Amino acid sequence: MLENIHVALWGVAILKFLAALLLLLAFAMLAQRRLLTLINLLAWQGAVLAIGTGLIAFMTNQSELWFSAALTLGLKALLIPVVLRRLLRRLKVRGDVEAILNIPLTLLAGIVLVIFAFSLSQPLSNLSSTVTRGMVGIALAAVLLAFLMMITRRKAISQVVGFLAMDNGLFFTATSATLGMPMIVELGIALDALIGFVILGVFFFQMRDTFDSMDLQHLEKIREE
Amino acid sequence: MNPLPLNLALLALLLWLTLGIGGFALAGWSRIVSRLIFLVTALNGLLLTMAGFLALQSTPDLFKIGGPIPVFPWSFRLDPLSGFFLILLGLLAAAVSIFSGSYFQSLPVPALRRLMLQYHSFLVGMGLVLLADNAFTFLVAWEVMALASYFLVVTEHEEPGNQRAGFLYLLIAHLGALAILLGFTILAGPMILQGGAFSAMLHSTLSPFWASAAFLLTFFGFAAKAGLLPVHIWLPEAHPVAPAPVSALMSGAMLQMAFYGMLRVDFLFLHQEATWWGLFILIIGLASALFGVLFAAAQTDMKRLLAYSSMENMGLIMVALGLALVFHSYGLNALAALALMAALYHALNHAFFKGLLFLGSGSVLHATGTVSMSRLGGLIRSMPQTAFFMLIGVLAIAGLPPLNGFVSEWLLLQAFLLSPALPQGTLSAVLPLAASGVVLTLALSAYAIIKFYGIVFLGQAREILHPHESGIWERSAMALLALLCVTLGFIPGIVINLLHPVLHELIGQSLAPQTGIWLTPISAQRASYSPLLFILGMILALGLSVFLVSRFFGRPLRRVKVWSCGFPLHNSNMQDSPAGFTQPLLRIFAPVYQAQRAPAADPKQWVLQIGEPTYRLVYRPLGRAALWISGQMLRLQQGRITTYLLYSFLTLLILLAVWR
Amino acid sequence: MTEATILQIVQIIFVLFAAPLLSGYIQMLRALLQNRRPAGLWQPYRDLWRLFHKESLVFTDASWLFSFTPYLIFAALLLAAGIIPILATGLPLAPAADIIALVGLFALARVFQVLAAMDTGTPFATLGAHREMLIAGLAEPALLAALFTASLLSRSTSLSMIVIHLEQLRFALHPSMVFAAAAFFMVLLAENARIPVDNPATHLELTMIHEAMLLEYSGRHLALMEWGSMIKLLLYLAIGVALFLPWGIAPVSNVVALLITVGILILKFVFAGLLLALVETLLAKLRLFRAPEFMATAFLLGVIGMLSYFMLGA
Amino acid sequence: MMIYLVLACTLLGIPLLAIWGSERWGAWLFIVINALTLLAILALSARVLQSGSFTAGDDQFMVDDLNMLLVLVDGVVGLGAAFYSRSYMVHEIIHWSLTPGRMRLYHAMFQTFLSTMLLALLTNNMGILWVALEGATLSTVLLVSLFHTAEGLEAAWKYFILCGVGLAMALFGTIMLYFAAQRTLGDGADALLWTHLDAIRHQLQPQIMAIAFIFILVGYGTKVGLVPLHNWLPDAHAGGPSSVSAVLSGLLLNVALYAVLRAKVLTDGALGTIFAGRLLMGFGLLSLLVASFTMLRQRDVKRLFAYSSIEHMGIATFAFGIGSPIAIFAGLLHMIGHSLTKSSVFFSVGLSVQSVGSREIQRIHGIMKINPFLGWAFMLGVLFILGMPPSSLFLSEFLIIISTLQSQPWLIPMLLLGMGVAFAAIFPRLQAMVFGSIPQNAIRTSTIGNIPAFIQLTLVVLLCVFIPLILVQWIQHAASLLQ
Repeated sequence: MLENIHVALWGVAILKFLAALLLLLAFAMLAQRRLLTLINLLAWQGAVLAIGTGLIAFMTNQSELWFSAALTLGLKALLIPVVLRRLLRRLKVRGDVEAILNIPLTLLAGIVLVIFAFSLSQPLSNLSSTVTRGMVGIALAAVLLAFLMMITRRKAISQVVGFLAMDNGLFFTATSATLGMPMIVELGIALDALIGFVILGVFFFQMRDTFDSMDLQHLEKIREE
Repeated sequence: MNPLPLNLALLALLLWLTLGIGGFALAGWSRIVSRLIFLVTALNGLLLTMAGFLALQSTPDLFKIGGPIPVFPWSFRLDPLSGFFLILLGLLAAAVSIFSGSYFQSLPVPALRRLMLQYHSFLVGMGLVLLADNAFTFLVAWEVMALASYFLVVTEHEEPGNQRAGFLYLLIAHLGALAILLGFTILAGPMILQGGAFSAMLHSTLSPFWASAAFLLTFFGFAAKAGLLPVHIWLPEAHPVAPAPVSALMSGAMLQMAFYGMLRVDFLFLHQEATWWGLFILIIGLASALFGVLFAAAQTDMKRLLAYSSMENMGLIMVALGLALVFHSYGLNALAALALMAALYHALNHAFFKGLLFLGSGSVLHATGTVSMSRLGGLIRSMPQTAFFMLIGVLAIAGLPPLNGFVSEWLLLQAFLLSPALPQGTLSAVLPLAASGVVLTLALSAYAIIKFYGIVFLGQAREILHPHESGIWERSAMALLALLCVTLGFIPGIVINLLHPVLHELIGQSLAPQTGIWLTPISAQRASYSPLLFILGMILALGLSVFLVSRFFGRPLRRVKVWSCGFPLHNSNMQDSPAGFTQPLLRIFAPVYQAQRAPAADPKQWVLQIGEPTYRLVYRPLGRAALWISGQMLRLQQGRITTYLLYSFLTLLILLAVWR
Repeated sequence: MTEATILQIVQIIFVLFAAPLLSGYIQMLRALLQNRRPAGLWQPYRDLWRLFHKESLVFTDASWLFSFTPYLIFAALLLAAGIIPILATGLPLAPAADIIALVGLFALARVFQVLAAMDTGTPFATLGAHREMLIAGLAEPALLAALFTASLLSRSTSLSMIVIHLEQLRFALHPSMVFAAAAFFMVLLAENARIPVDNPATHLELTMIHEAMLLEYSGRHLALMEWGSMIKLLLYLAIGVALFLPWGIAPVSNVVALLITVGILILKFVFAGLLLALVETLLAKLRLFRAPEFMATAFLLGVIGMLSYFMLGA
Repeated sequence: MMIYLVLACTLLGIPLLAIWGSERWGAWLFIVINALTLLAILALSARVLQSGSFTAGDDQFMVDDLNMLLVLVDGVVGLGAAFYSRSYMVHEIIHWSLTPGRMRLYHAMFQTFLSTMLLALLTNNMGILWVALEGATLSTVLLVSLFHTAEGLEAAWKYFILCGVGLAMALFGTIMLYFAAQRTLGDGADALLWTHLDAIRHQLQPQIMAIAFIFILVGYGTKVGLVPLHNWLPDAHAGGPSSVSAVLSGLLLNVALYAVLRAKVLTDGALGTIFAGRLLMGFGLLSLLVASFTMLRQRDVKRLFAYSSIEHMGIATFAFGIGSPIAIFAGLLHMIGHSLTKSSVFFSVGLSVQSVGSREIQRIHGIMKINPFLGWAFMLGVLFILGMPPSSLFLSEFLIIISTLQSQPWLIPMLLLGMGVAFAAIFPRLQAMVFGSIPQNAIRTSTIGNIPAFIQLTLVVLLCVFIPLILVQWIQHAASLLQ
């Protein structure tokens, strides 16, 4: 599927580097306490994602991937982070994120997850002859790390950030691991992400009206006893 | 192949259904309509009986119509066995419907509407159970029967007690149905996918293990309906709260549906029995009989008492069935036939006298507005005819000659006395003990039923309730049932000859044909009983003594105030209260009853509370266990979204890890 | 056949008129044993005669059951008298009912007596009623256990057949029958309201069972009742005799044999009466709630009888 | 062509309702739209019945017996819900003082949900399927929080986050699927078309397919409400309006399960083992047991029936896990019967709650007296849910039990335990609610609102007493697609 290897050689190198970067950012988010920084990191992830997509577009010269790269850049790297910062200010959310699990333990769990992801994706990457060997593992690791972050955070916004980070991981898988999903699908995914984000915004304001706080424990009332 | 009986039966059922719908539609118009409909229903019952009689003679015929899935047909068949129970159902339904006509006329229209529909669908359900020829049809009919009777039980649904009764009833019925379904599935094997035609289950050759599994499952399922220990609890709850005619049908006919199922499965489907099955049924039956009769004697509510006595009678039938199975498993078919005849005969008897008694208590309820025995008394003076018919029922159920109850009792004891023929030594030695257990049951049942009659109809009225004699329709219904009891008592030979085809179908052999007025199941030397001669001698002696005494010493009677050892003051509270009548039993069998005294509303009084031991021993612990588990389950849903996320996270990781 | 029928009637009449004599005899024996002056053999006849001539009172709102019962009881016992082989086996009425039906017949009489008692609605009558039902309820299994032993032994439940069969193997001692006899005797005491279960002579309210039910009766009704209970006693003795001392009961045959039979029979009754009187003198009345234990013992004996039949084959 | 017609009907409804949804005749518009949709669906199914399955829009859309069946159910329940929502919302608008804007939102989102359901069923592209399901989630989130109550908000939030994460997993699975298919089907859109995947399912990479299936199962399983992924379900059902709960139970769960089944077919083809079946059986049984035991202590009527939905989805999943033809047939029948019955139950529940003014089971009693129609609709609906004949659930449970007894008899006790406990949990509560005396200040709700329930229940009865042969073959063929 990849005929011009000479392009691939350095291309793949950069791609792998980007993947590593993505993973690193995921870890950083896991370790991060302050919400604003968290959002910045999210933005960086978006940027990395966009670059990766663009790179693949360049390598495999699939023209529509350019489009999706631009979309990613606009949506994930710029729009969403900006709006999130705005929200933070508008809703006057305290800067700190209190984690359920303390940071070192979380990081430890994260490392275990990464190892697990790699071991899981080992046979797959052996199977696939494409440049993308190993990408699946990193993508999976990123997704799982985001998941872990959602589990360990107490603030609604930080959960949303985790959710978006997971989305990034998925997107990375979609683009770099499989060298681009069908266009409609990507469009659909992007669309959903957008709507979802809008709805989130609506939510936040509703939440503030009802509880005037963004803390999750207001959302832990419904239970069986 | 004679298509007539089956078509007749199906026609009758169809007619019942239409009557139900018609009743639903027309109930509003006027009492007459519903009355008329009930009369037609009764006649229709006779039609069904006729179909049953024809079925006893003719070879069975098959009838299929396309079911929900083409491979799942609704299929019906009418063989002598079904025929016998159709006769039972038809006759009882006829009498009960005559009764219902006037019993329900005071019902408000909407209630009557619903009742017409439910009553008739109940009858139809029972009929279909008897006609069903594959597992699917059978189970649907079975559930319809359960549902309809459930709705009838909760007719007066204001009282929470009734709801509890209804719930217990439907729950146990449902579990029973599931068990039956499993049993049929095992029996039919792959054929179940074609709806499990009964013909496919005939003489099914299963491995001993699976055969026993099928036996136990089906037995549990049917026992749940028959009200045997320990799944009987619904029975004393449901019978009292249902309207009297319904209780009559449930007790008289519906319980027998379970017996029918057992007969079909144990004799026709499970061809090669293990001996312990018979013993198992026998022991359960005996236990239920003793338990039932003891608690019947302790009740103070007429219908509860009758309900427990139904349990006792089912127990006796089970004893006979078990004995028959034991004999059958040793190939002693002649003896099996005798025991089975006893069972069938008792089923028939029970349908009639228990129906009679329930109808009677319905009349009492109408006349006095209560069925609590501690408020009744001396009704024989205000409703003499009802009292007379009830007396016949009472004598019959007490198993006294020359009425029908005695015949089945006699046959059963004869069967027991034949147990030495068994090759297995200890078994043949132990069985007579069971016989004396049966005798004890019968004696105690006499105790219970005498209490029933004596307290309610004899003595002084315990409260002023201004009772009145029941209506002509009600009385004629009771008369019909009483007549049936007497007939079954007087001409057992003829009845037994009629039932031969059933025995032939079940065990390929029957009793020797009975000749004339004599009832000699085995041989004249062995044992003989002639109710006709008996009653003749009785009447002769009676007439003679009356004649002579009045001829020679016939001074007119003088009416005086009751003497009672010359006590100056004497009021109705000085006679036995229903609880007092049972007091000796309560004392002797105290461990069984676990009776507790509780202060009554009136500080001068105590009430005696007698609980169901099975609740304490079986059901409460079960319920507690279930609630505990559910308490643990609820912890899953403890509200924190992060925890929920953790669940799915862990699920994912575990699945991935396991797959690797 | 006609001969048999005549014999049948003779037997019934014999029972009818010998019954008071028997109870008179037993009362006399008891009196002598308790060194009182006996009222004489014929006293029961006089009592009955007097009662028959008294007018009988019926309480105001008595139902038909009340005045019907005495006749029914009497009739039932007459029928029983016709069925049990006393003078001879194979009488025409005999096959009409076997031992089970016979027990049923007695039960019928008892049930009506109880119902009549409850009809009065007086405390004592109802008290007697449920006590009676209790005793009977516990006695019946014991009785049938005893009878079953006999019928297992002779492979029949028809009394005549049992008697014939047992007579053939006369003097062959059956351990099972010994137990059965003991059980039967205890039941006999209970069913006929004798000490230790009940005391026919007493009118002490707290202890009486059978008598309590008769309290409201008077005149001819009472006479019938009393006579009935005498007949019942005789019948029970007759059954016992037939089962456990069977020899000497002739099959229907000529008059000579009959006379011999009667002779032997009277001897047996004399002996049985003596036994009864002795027991009643030596034992004391039990408390009501001891009665169940008494019955249980009887039942146990009967059961042991059956078991020993199975174990020893005899 | 027909497919476009169906999609057009339902999709065009969205803007219309978004504009006029708050008018007095908005509710009628809603009904009309769905009636038209149902007509289109009927036409489509007629077409399918005569000419078998076909695809359209260069294979982007596909109809075969399986999804046609579910589309049909969707149409019926959708119309029922639309009709019901008219008489139901009348009261709610007053009770919650809903603004016109909110009503527009309600109708628009409801319609969106219904159309995403149809899209999810009709599309041939596993990616679009995912997109549609995500869309369904998003639209219902706003419906759940329609009343702006704290409870509704929390429920919606949980629903959003849990299902969002779940769907993310599903997306990962879908990508894996693409990844597996890519190497045989090459790049581009074709690699996610189910028909193509199905054609080459034996050549898919087993290892990748296994991982893909796990992710898809966990993902869509969250929406099916399989324990332990189910926690959002009772909250969401309780939080929103009953009309929404009805379609959540009746449609969403079915469609999610449908997605899982499509994936299962591919996985089975690739692995050739009972790997997927095992998983389904395990999840099904677990859901059945946990749900039925949880119901034993339930106090809230809507949560009660939400759990019962979990239980029934568990039963159906279990049946598909068994995988014998009869079991799959039963599973499909169970899905259909459940969505018809359970939605009608939620209709009745909603009206009952309105007339009594509380969701607490203790507070609800005497429905039979307040409004006999409602009472009987409720009674029958719940009895049918409990698998009493003549409901098709009886038939399907009958078949499931017998097929279980033939393939894995040792699971029977668990299955029966679950069913028995569920009965013991629901039935007494039903009695207490339907029977008894009328509570204070109870209001008599509209009788017309019960019509859909009765119609659907009639269909359910027909599905047990007499399924037309053509339908049987239809279901059988649909089942054969899942072999």
